[in-house]
Amino acid sequence: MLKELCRKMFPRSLWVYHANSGGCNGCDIEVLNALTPWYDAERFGIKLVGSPRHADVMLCQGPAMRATEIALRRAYDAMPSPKLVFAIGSCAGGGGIWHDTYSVLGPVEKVVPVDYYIPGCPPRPEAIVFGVALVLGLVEKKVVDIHVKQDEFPIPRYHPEDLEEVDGTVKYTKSEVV
Amino acid sequence: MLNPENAVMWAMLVCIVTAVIMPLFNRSKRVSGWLAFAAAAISACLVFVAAVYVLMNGGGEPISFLKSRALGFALRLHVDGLSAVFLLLTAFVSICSAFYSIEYLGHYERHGPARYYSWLLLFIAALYGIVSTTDTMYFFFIFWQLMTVAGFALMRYENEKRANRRAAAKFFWMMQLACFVTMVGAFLLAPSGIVVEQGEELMRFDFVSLQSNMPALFSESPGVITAAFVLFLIGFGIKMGMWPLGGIWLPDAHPAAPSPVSALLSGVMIKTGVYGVMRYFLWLVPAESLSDFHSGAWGLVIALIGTVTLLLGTAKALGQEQTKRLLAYHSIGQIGYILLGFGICLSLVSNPAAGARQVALLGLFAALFHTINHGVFKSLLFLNAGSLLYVTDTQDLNKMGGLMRYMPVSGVTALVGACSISGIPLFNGFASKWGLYSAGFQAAPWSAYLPLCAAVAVFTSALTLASFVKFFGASFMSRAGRHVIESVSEGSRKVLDWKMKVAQVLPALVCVLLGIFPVVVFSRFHYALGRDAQGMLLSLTDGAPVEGGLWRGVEALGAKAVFAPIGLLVVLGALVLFCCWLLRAGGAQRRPASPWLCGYAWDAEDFRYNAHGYYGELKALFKCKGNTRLNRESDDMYALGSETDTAARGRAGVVAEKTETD
Amino acid sequence: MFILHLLNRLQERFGDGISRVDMTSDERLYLYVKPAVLRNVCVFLFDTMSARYAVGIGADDTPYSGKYQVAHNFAFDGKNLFCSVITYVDGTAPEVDSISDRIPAANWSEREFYDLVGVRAAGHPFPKRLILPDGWPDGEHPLRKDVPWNHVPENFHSGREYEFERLPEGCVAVPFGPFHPTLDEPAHFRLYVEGERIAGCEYRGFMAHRGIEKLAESVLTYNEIPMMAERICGICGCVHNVAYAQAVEEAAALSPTKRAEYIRTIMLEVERLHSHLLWVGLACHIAGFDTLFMQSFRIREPVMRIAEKITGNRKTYALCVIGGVRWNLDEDACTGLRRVIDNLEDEWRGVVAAVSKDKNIQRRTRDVGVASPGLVKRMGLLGPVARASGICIDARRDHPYAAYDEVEFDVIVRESCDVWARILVRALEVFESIRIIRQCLSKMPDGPIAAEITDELPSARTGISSVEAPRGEAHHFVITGEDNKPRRWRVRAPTYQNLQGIPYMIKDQTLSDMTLTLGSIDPCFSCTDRVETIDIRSCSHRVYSGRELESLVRRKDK
Amino acid sequence: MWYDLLTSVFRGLVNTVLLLALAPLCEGIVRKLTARIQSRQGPPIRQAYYDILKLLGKEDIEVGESPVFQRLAAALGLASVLCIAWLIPMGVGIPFSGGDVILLVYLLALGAVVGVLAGIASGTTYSMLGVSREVMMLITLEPLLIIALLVAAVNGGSMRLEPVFSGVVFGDVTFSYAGLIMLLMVLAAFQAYVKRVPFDIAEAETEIMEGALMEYSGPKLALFKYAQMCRLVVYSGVFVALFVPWGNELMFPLGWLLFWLKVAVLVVLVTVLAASHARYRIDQAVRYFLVMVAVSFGALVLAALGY
Amino acid sequence: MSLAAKIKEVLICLRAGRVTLPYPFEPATVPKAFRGRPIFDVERCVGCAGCANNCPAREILVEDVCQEVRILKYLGRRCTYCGRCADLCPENAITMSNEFETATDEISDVGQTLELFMGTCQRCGRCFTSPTPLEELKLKGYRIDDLMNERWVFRSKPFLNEEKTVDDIDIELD
Repeated sequence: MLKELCRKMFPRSLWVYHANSGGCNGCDIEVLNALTPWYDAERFGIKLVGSPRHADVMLCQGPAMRATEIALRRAYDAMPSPKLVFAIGSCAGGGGIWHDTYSVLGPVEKVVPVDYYIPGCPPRPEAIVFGVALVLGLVEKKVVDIHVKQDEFPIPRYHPEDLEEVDGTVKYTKSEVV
Repeated sequence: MLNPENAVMWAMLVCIVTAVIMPLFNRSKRVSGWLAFAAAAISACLVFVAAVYVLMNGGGEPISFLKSRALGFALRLHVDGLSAVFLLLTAFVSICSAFYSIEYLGHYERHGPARYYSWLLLFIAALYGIVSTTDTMYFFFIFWQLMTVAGFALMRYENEKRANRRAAAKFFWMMQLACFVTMVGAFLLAPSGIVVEQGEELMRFDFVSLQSNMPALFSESPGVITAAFVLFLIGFGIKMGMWPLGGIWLPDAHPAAPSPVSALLSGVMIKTGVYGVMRYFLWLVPAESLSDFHSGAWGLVIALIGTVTLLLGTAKALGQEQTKRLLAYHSIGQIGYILLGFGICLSLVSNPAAGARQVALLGLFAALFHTINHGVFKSLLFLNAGSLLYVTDTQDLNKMGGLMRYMPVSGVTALVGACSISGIPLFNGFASKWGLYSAGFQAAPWSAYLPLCAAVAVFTSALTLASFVKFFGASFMSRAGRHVIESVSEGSRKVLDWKMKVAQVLPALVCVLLGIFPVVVFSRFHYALGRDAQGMLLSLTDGAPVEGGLWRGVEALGAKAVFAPIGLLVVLGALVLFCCWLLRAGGAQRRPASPWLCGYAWDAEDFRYNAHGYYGELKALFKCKGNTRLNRESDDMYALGSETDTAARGRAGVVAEKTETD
Repeated sequence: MFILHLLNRLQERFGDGISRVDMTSDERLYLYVKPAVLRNVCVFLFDTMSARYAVGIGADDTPYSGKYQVAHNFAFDGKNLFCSVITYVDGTAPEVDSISDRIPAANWSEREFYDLVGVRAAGHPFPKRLILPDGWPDGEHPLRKDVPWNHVPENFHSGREYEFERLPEGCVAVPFGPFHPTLDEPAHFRLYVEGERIAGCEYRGFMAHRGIEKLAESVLTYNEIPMMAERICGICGCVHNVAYAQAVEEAAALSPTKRAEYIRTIMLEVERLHSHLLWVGLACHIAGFDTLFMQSFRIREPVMRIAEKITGNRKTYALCVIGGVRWNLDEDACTGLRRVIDNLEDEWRGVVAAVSKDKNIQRRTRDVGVASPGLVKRMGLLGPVARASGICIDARRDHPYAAYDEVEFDVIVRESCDVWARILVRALEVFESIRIIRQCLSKMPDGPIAAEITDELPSARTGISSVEAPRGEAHHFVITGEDNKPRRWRVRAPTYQNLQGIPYMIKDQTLSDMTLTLGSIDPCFSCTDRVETIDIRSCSHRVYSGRELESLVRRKDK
Repeated sequence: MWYDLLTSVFRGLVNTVLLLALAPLCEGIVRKLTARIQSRQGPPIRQAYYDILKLLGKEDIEVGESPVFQRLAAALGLASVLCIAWLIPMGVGIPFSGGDVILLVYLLALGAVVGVLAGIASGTTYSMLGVSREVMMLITLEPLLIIALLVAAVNGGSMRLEPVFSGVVFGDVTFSYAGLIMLLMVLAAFQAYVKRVPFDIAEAETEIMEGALMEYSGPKLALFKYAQMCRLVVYSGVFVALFVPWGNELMFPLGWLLFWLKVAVLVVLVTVLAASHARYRIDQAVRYFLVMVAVSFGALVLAALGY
Repeated sequence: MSLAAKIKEVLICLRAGRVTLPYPFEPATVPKAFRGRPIFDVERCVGCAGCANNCPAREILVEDVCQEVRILKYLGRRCTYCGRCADLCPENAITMSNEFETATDEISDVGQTLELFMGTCQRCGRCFTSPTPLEELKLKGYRIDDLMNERWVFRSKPFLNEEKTVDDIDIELD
């Protein structure tokens, strides 16, 4: 019985550990912002902890760097399961502008398994709160992979009969409808 | 008939005889070890029987051996309650120590066993003798010198090390001074003119004759008596490590001797000083001259000296980074507690209020109980330190760590020892400190400074705790460093023998038992001391300061202070069981892992927090910064094998490097 | 004029050693010297002329001149002059004389250009790896021109260990970082600790080195780089954004429109506001005073909101393009901004009044992390750290840019050199920022927000730009190149210098003070660790005159 | 005799269960109130229960050379605090009469010591730093509390807990200044006893990552945290019983409610102080407390002299 | 006096009251200018790849399946939301929406893939032109990205000049 109860309490008390493996600090500060009065993620039982041993959630910010790869993996290993990993921002989610440079390994998923992504550069604190709410099941996820296909070419093919001379210059009359 | 005095005499004889024949077995460490143990065990059994007999039935009359009327002395032995307590302690520690030595000595490759065991047995015999003789001059001198010379030889056992030789020499000369001072004191009390003839066997310097001289002396020249007692205090003070003189030799002597001897030195030998002070101050002064003695003033002085001793000794210990040296400073500190308890007793002994006399008696009991306790747990701790030295070949706490995994028996027993000395409830140290504090604080109506002294003692108790957190934490807990890993790796690993383990488990058991059943001890004290009361003690026997039963625990001073260890044990045990259930209730998996070092740490050795780092701010406040370099150098001199000497020299050449990045 | 006076002195002293001198304006002096005198010239500037060391730059110029280029930049703060001492060295193992023993501030710069470009500073007192990851093989220099931006050597070994100095006797090493709650970013301090007292430390940082400079010189274009530049740092991004744009503009001799300059000024000050408030909050957090941390974040939030309203994002404003800015400041935004700063001023005044009397905080911060004026000068410390030590330097006043020469403000200086002084300086600078924003809002001219650029930018020009970030002066050095991208862009964030002073500031302090001291310089490791891009073209002997350049730029409003 | 024993056990169980049940609530109040002071909404008031339960179910990572010892330490840490609930009158009289003030203080210290040893056992540099700080605090705090209790003991002439916890600290017959001094001293050090800012130096999150507890996770951490929450209640209880015991002897629900009300007031006070201070440095704290220890030595002499 | 300062601080805190926003239980407001997730309008896109060429994060990838069809893939995962693509799109086919609630457990959710017809421009003048010379194509010539691995493939000018082919990519130039 107690076992079941303990398991259920997990999402209600997420202690987060933020691991910036080489980002610019922007996401860090927004995470802090999400904990401060206006957004107050502590409403959901979220607390920032200093040691990975106490953490339930690792917030990854910044890309996985060659210099911090091992450290990041160690931090992940140091966390007791069950554990979640959030990739916050473009760097953690996709490697950022520098995803392919010599000292960057890429998105953090190359080093640790990521459970949730919060895109943004940096994400607004609301976006982070949204991500948390997503984990807690308070909201539904709002994005889905989009594949679209053009049925026809958006610009009508060039037809000489649509040309028109105005004030000495030739204009393509259909341009306005675009 | 085997009366207590005879038993003690036989015990001494067994020891001395075995010591004499010991060189015959010099070739085999095993044989000589077992032989010495047998001798120590037989003598200890004899003494044990004697002491228990006295504690249960009270002491008898003194018995004289080796009478010599021509020379005017006789070896008069007398085992009364006080002697019995010290004899019991000596017997117990000597058994453990001798048993431990059998295996431990195998470690010294260059030194033969005979030199060790002979002196060890003589040392034990001297200890038996000095607490049971009634002679204050000749046999006092003989036993004292026997003890000194034997101790001196044992400290010099590893005579190739300069530090040992120096420590031994210091010990020797300080003991000579103490002996001289004490004997002068005794001489002052027995001026040749006023020997009182009470019978043909009475000797001039016998205890009883000195006592009977006292009333006359008080009326004639009280100054002489004051001088004599000052000299006694100084002499025995030096022996027990009392501030300010004891600190000179004691911290050097304990680490120098082989560990089982350190246990004896600290556990028993310095207690002879306590014995002396108690015996001379309380037993010598006859009850009728109580009003002349100014016992209140003496009590004040002793209590204050005790307070200073305990504070300074413990504060100094805080800065130590070597196992045995740290323990040695704690010996000074704990002696302070004993002195404080005795001081409380002395300062209230002449108080007419019944309550005050009860408090005084409680102080005495606490001091005596603490003497026993200290003997047990400190010898235990020295044996633990010996095991550490045996396995890791060093006394430097900075190099140890994580040894709980490799030597669990020593670890657990050391924890028991540490808990005892820092006074954790349910261990014996708490019981005696509890008595001491109760006495100190309840003395408030008659003396405002005694509660203050007791409060300082409480504060010091916290310091003790801190110091043992360091001792135990840095050696057994913490993380295993490179040195430890090398020491315990296959091939070079020295495994603790069962004999060494038993020798550690035994005192640990006693620590726990005494902690849970302090009431037995208190009731025995009351019985035995009351029955053989002499001198000032006679005025204290109006009521038991401590009562109680096994279940009710101990209730001191008419139930003004209570402590029920068994009840506590039940409650705490039940709660611990509940908490253990809670630990498992969530169904959590367990997984071992290596420490979290912020993710980027390649060489874990450098990140191992060492003993040097503990309590930096506190040490700075107390201005007792241990000299690191000095400590380390001397450590290597105390290491068992001398191979490390070269390593030490190599390390001494290392200078502090530039530490900044740029 | 000072610049001529300086030139005369240099000519007198070094004569033939100086091969060429470019004076692009009264405020910039490019001194091309022979390698043999480089050290002496630098020492002369630093010691005799009391210049402030700004940054050292190494560049691979081999595709153009076949040589490697090394530059040391100096600033004359009272005289509004930047002097760049440039030299060319050749050979397979290029070497210059180290100046770090005389100018300690150059320590990291010299280590950096060995790591990245492979120009060794001979005689460097501490020639250890600084920038590249531990696993990077020796002898590979990513900023060389023949190395692609995404090239990782095959013998890269991620498990390779960095060799630290030996532990001092009696000390324990405390690992501080890369993941430590006080550090928001990865950097490793190996503290040598005796009890709690810090006996020394070794820094192994640059874990957030992302290859930004390499990326800029090989992949991105002029107008993409500002977006990347502001991601050098998440807090003072706009500073780098503006500094980069200004450096390119200076190199290309085109000037942004007046309105754009005002908008830049306003946004820079908005950023300073939020950064200072953030810093006060974080410092309190480090000291365990969470309430003030929360309150300063509460007070700060409207600033973030207004920034979002103006630029579309709370911190990454994506403000500049070359020649102007992207977002106009409409009437609505101006009123909003006014309201925000009015409220902020009120609230902050209350907070400062309360905190400045608070003995509790002072006890923790007074006489902690002391940086003596001598240290400031020696290590080239910047910004509030310098100003809290009584050194009055502020790039906004000393090297005016954007619209700073048209507004009035005070430079806040304190003398006590400790963390408390830094708190005060930052707290009071908030009011100055508010003052500047007010003036800008009232003085802002109308007009286009970006200059029109009709042609590609000229190549092989150099530009220096210095912008006062909340943490100190951010220094950008640009050499323009072909294909719409710079040839070399060197960023020196303020933390780069300030961090070098940390080992001296924390010596003999306790661990608790260390976190506070480290916090007090407001370290921004990502700034410091930005990716280097070096691209120097050495054969650009031709210098465009201002007039020539002007023809390249056609202003939209003309 | 059997009746006495049963009453004791019953009272003890009531106290223990109440302590276990209410300690997280107090923590919840602290967090909620802190949040309100910080202009935040804050976590739900039952958050601490969630935290404990979650931790109980998490993986238990064992770092160090002596895992068995560490498990025992976690259990003993909580048990020793719970045991104190048997020694102080939490509205229903003192359950366990087999102890006096000395035992009480030593038991209070035992909880801290166990935590300290657990910290050492994990062996990380940071936990050792935390341990070092923790012990330094302990050294100075333990005497302070015991002197406060002993002033009462000296005033009342008995070290038993019943007389000590009857307001005798302010004097039996005449008013005692020593009691007043000790009230101020203990109040000034109270934050340190319950390990809150500004004296939470031993577990400074931003410096040494919770110090001794840094390596602990899962159920062990839960127990340590639980013990910490209980400590807040227990120390408040000791304070209330010693310095403001009036009303405790009222009829059952009244005296009992009054006691918990007083504890709640103290918790609020602790929270406000914690929320409005920055953490001190360890040397500052130690110096501060040593001065206080010296003053309380003086107070003890005053008490002994009858003032 | 420190006590006065403390009281003042507490007053400041209390005066502010509770400021916590009710989000996510009530929707959050976003300023008009907010640069949220870019939305690609497939109806308008002419496939000029101007966005792809000016994306600092190089995360808008293009692949020409054949001469007529181009796949334009916006990954979303490393987007910096700078809005340069929207600035530069000649057809205004990209808008920076105000969506910020993009948290997901599957990173591919934030991507958008457009399959486009490529018309042959016949002097229509409606192709992508850059506003200033600085935005000109940095890649003069051709570019094929590795969509599978989300890799931006840089083919420099010299490569095209020398008309070399690279082993791993077959470029079909008509």
